[in-house]
Amino acid sequence: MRVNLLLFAVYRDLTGVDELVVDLPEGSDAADAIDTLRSTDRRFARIPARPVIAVNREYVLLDALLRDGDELALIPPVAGG
Amino acid sequence: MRVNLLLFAVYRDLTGVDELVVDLPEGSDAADAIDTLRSTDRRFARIPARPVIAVNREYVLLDALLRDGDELALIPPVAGG
Amino acid sequence: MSIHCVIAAAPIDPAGVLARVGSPADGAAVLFVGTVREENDGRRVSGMRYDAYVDMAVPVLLAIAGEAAEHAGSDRIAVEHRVGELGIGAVSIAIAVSSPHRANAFDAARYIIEQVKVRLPVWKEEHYVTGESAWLDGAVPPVKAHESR
Amino acid sequence: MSIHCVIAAAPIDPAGVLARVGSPADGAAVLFVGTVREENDGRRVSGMRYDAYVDMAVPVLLAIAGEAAEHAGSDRIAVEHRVGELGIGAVSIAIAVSSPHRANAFDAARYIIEQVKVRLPVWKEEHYVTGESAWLDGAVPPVKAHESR
Repeated sequence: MRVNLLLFAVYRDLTGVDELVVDLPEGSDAADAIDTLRSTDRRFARIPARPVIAVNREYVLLDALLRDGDELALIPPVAGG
Repeated sequence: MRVNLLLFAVYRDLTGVDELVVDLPEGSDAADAIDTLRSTDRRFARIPARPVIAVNREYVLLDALLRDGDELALIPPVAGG
Repeated sequence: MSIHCVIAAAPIDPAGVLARVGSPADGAAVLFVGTVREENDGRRVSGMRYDAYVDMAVPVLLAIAGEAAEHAGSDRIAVEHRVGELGIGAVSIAIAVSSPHRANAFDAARYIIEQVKVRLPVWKEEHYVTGESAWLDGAVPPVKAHESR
Repeated sequence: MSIHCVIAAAPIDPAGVLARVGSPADGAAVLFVGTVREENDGRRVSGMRYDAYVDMAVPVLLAIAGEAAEHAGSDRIAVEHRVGELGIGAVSIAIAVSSPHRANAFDAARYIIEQVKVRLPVWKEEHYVTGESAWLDGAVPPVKAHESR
């Protein structure tokens, strides 16, 4: 399955990437997606191993199961207001 | 000495008077002025014996000594805002 | 910038009150707006008359704003309080405070309205749709002994 | 009336946000305005870039406003949060709440800004007069286990 991965702010600056598609085996959870991402490239290893994430625009824990077409966003510490 | 007495809101409605001059002996305090006022007329007896007062636009206690020309205001419970 | 306090016979413009505060040093501004409600204590209200001891209300408002400024560490404070006849929805008071930090701006605005309720020599006569009117029960202003002369 | 939440690329007009709330049932409105400060942590700031995950920020803002409405017993709530490049003094957020009673309006406005600080997927890159820039340290949004799928 394919998951759409979004990177913001400091994660985008660290990697130089704001969006990419990751191929994952069926049954993967968000933690698997991040492990896969971090192992693909030295740049992506700069992302924390356990970042806050959102799947389809909702904050979820890293054990959230992913489905084909999901949007997985890596959320650096936020600073609204 | 003469003191200028001001009445507001419900005190004005109770007495039909918003301002009057009271003649007092030297050395009178605010309590004396109110006693004098309340004894002059049945209408003024409707004012509480110990109202909140201000002398020259500052809240003071009833034992505040008065001087000729002072402005003594009787302040009903307030409702600003 | 400095503290601005007015007892206003004409309608208050809340945006104008807000515009009186703010500074490049400030990260937060809080504006409080009080308006006349159509209902009070279960009775339908048609309007309100605000009576004031204006000559005293101005210095009391300045004193309250000065205390708020000391708490908040900011003198960017503007307060306008209306007097006269007000219809439903009319603005009776607008309080604006700006400050480097939001907690101070919130606390100062809140302090001012709470103190105004109990210290400002202002009285409300509520008009009801029945045609009756009544002075609202008020608060007894605290008088400190050391303020005696 | 209903809850209004916007992530705005264009400048925010605080008076316009305030004008979205209010009702004849309400006696109080609170407007909070956040602005870019000229100084932060002792460094001179020249401006700020607000980055956002806009598609998620809108529903998060609606959720926060909905929680505030429940606390306050009023759905007269408007929130606009700016994104993009902001100069000193520019408005980054405006929050307006009106309610029958002032305590509710204050509490709801305060609730919204505090939650926005820790939950809204927005990031600030501060620009300094030295020409440098840095992402501001942020807060880790709380994630509830039951929100997991």
